[in-house]
Amino acid sequence: MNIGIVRRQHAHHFATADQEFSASKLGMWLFLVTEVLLFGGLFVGYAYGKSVYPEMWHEASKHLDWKLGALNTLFLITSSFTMVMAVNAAQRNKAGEMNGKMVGYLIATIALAGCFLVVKYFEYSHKFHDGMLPGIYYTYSGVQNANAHYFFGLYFLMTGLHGFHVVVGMILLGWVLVRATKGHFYSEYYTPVEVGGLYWHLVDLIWIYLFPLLYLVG
Amino acid sequence: MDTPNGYWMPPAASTVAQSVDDLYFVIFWLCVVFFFIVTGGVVYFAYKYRRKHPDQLATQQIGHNTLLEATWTIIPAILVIWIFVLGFRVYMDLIVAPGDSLEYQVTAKQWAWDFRDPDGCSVPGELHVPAGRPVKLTMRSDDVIHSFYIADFRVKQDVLPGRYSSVWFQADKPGTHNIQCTEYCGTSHSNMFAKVVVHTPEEFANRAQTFCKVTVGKEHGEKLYKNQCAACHTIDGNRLVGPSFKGIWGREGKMSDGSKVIVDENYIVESIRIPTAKVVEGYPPAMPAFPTLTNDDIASIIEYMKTLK
Amino acid sequence: MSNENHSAHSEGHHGHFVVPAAAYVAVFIALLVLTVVTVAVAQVDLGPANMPVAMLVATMKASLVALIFMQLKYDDKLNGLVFIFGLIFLSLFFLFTLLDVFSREYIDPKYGNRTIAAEQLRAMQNKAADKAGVNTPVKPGGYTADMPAKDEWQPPPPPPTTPDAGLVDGGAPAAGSEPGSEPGSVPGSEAPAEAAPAGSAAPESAPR
Amino acid sequence: MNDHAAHAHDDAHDVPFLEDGKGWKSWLFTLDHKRIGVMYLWSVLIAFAAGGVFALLLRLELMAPGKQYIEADTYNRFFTLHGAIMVFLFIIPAIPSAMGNFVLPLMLGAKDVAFPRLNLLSFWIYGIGSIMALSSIVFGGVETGWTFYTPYSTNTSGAVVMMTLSVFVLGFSSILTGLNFIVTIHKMRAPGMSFFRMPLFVWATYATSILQVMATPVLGITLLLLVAERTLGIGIFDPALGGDPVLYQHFFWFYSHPAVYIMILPGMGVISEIITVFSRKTIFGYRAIAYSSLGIAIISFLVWGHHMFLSGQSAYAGMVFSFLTFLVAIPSAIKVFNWTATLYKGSISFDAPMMWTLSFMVLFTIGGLTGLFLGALGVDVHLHDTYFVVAHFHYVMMGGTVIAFYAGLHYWWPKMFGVMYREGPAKFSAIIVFIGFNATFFTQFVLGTRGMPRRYYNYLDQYQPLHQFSTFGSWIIGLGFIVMTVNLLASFKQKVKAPANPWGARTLEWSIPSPPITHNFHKTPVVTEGPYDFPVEGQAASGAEGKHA
Repeated sequence: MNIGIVRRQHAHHFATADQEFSASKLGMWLFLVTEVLLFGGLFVGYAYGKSVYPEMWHEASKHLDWKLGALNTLFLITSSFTMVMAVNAAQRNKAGEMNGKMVGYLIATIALAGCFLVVKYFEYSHKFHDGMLPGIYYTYSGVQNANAHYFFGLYFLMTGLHGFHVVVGMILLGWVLVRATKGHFYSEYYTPVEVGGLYWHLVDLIWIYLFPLLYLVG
Repeated sequence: MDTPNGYWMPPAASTVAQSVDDLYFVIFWLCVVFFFIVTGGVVYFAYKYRRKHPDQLATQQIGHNTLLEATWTIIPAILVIWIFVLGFRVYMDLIVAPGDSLEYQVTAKQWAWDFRDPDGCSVPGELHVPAGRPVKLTMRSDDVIHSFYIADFRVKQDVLPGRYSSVWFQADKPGTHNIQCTEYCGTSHSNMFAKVVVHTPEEFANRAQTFCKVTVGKEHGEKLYKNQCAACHTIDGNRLVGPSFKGIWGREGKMSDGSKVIVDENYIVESIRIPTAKVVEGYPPAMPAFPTLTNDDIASIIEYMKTLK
Repeated sequence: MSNENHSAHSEGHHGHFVVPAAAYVAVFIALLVLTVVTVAVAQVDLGPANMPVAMLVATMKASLVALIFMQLKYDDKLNGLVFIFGLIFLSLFFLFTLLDVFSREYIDPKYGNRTIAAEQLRAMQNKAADKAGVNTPVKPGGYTADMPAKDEWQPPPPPPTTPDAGLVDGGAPAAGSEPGSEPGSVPGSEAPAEAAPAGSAAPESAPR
Repeated sequence: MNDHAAHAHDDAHDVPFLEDGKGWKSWLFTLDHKRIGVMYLWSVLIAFAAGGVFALLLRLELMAPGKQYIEADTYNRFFTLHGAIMVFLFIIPAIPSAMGNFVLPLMLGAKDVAFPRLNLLSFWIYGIGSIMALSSIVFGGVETGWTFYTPYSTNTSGAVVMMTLSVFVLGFSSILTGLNFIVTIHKMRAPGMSFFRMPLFVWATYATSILQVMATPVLGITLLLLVAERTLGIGIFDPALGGDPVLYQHFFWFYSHPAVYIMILPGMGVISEIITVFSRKTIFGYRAIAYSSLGIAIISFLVWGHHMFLSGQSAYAGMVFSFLTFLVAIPSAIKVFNWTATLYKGSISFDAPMMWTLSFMVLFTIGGLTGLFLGALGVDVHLHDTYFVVAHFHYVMMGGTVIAFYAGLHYWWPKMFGVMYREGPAKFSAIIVFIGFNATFFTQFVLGTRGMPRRYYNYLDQYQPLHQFSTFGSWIIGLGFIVMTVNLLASFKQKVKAPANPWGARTLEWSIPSPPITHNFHKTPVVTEGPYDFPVEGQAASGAEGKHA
């Protein structure tokens, strides 16, 4: 569907389009660092919990279904790949000939994110049903060691905050998709796709660490 | 009270206090020197190079001087490392207790201290220690973080719930010193006063006959009131956290569940043992339990209440 | 500090570096393989080496994503520097917090944080379980008997009775009445009358 | 990206930014960094007034032990509000957001900050956060202190969740401002302005932005965990549920120590600007000051444990933190020495900004030096959580940042509003504040060493005379600030037109009319020399005066 492209003039307070592009990327990288530090706080909480309650930590992490975690990892890695292919398509989209590919890859990325959330829904509903809930709502009696609610508290915080960021990512990429269908992105101007991609890769990056820490090594 | 140790410091009443004060004054005089270097420099330059006529320009544009900059980087660096070493050495004396120190148990709870000496003698609100012997306090909190602070001994240590922390001191001369709480712990954080009383070894030896003896009576009751109850209940009629004890004995009170109760022995014992059993109307059920109060203690409190008209 | 002084109003160079798609496919496959490796390694219990190995593989995957997918390799060095500084400050947070956690009983072994505190926590957890109306049977985690409840308080053994050298200088040592050697004249463990009803709810200083 | 393409050409829009649009819509939806800076300025001044009123109420209560006119509970709420308002609503946004927003693009020769809409969003988030913070008073008030230490903050009644969420929102505003400034400084400098030709205020703002971006997210996660602790009973910080209160303190102070450098670094930047202009002399040790700003920014992440020497943190960690704390003292000392050396052989005039700056020099020196007492382990045991600490951080935060903020306000006031204020009252208020400040807080050093704990509503009788003297001092400070505020506001009525460069400064913002036009520069300036190249007596002024249009 070659609907051509819509040319764009860079913002007036920037001297050149390139200056605007590199400014946006630096701005995004700074935002990604704040996300890394935000999740970093939770990882320090994890490190504290694991060092003070090692046996409980190991036993409680056994109750997480690592197969679903692995499936989610595959979803996110694939969606990272499709995202990066979308950016590549945008870069090579001289006059709208790559629009179709770009839109296709974006749709794939959002769809995979949806699958990730569906799998997460199953995991959470299973835990809600068993009572493996954080803090004072913890009524599960399977874990022998005391304070298992500490582990599940952190589990829900980490995966919940990550899930929230996946939802925000889907909304962000949905907005990029809408503009892509209108032909806004071409080889001269594809910043939103690139910036959206950076955000999405970071969400994947955080899951790459969450998965082994919570599901495998525990 | 002993004489303060100079203008700045309270009396130095423990063995380690003098070394803390000496370190304080080392840093103090160092700071005075640097303060006069900077302020003197600013005032002198400001006066000497003040602008006499409106379009007067600077006489020389000096951008930097590597030697000068190097000196005022290295010298402060050396001085602060030296202060660190001094501080480290004094800190070591402050935290490592000698082996033969008497072991006391301290419990902090919202707005009162509870001391128990090695033989189980516990005087409400008063820590009785022998002079000339190191004393180590093992402290624990029942609810929130408090902080045990004796200014005259220069010792302080936060008291954490769910964990033990310890502090030690050795007082040389008999005397009485204030204990205060220095970590914010709620409404009556500033009323959490207690006393440490240092006795001569002889006085301390037969403490069983003197202050450790628990005689049921209104004096003991009053001491208990001051230490355990005063933080929430006043005796002059106006409300603090709980109802006032003024004229409490025999008074009829309306409970939160609407029932009416005459204040008698049973009501007092029950209110102390199970505080939330009967709550006076209009007051929050915020009274903690007092498991350490013995029956004699409660009897003494009741005696004291009878005297409150 | 890279200070690129771009000339005013010159047309920005167009050709942002376009990474060949083949590189992306290669990285994608590498990531899949590494995921399989992570999962496989996790099945084998390597004891203490579990965590470092898992973290090593995760870091390899993360650096692949960051360098190629996020184009840090081809990008302005500044973006990479920003990311590195973020990781440095995060590692400082880890380093000093764990330094504190692992060295708590370094100075004061007798009243170390771990042993007594664990028992103390056990008691607190019982109270918390009641407070929260949660019926988890809190089994003592393999430690010695529970901490004695506050009521049956046994004072620790009296200090050694050797005559104490550190008496007030000049003062005669107390006539043999070493506090420790006091026979039972001091009310030993006056057992307070009936203990507060067992398992009374934790002194709730204020309703949560 | 930007739908402002309509008035892209500059000349058609030479209207000063204050007149460029009327009505509140033109203010609330502006993308002009100068208007956003002015809006921040009025908000932070109102916050300062509110915080100041609570301070005076506290001091009034402490006139004598026991109840003077408020209950203990109310007193605790007052000191929590005094702390929270002053820290989160005034001192963190004051110099970076209010002055930084206005002055930074001008100093860089840029038309605006890198992301104007993000800049406006930061202001809105700051507004929402402030409203939430003040509304927490209505929903039951917070009496945990601005530090929200657990387990007290998780077990007490009151609107702690509302206050923590408002601080979380305010943190976002701080992150977005820092992010905006870092990109602006890297990407939008005027041609010819290399990193070492930037004014030192830009260096200080750069270091502050690094701290804002790198430290504030950890405050965000700390507050989220606190809210989760109160609502779900997660149990990370509550010992009754297996958590550890000292872990909360690690989380909190990992942000809050860099935060105190977020507060002081911009103040140092302002002082570097003013001390050079009013002694007509180039700064002494430009690179030393620039590098020490970055040095402070980096080292500030290593020292947070000195807030926790006695809090149950291990003695081993305490020693490591004490050593590193002494390292962070050195860059600050270098800066003070460099400022003093800048005065040498200058031509010093005592206008209002210079009076405030000299008062800064004395007070900040005392504040910095008293930090050595608290850094040394042995003495900190006696001084921790006493009035010595209260005096120390007031000397550094109020004697340092607040007085530097008002020095900067008097320095850039003509540029911001195009009107001059009267010199007399401005100088008079500087002296009054200096005297009142020392009367209030030097006595608190003595209170602290004598063992008076902080956050005390009732205290032992022996401390009463000093407390009374300190309360008298606080009234003098209040008087001083009232005189200053009235004098500044009166300048709007007097309408004395301010010239483009009243102080003879050499940085770019003084080369354009005051108040500046909306697009700042007719033609992007080309920078050919450093920011502090003042001529020398007897030598022809270096280069033509109008080196940049």
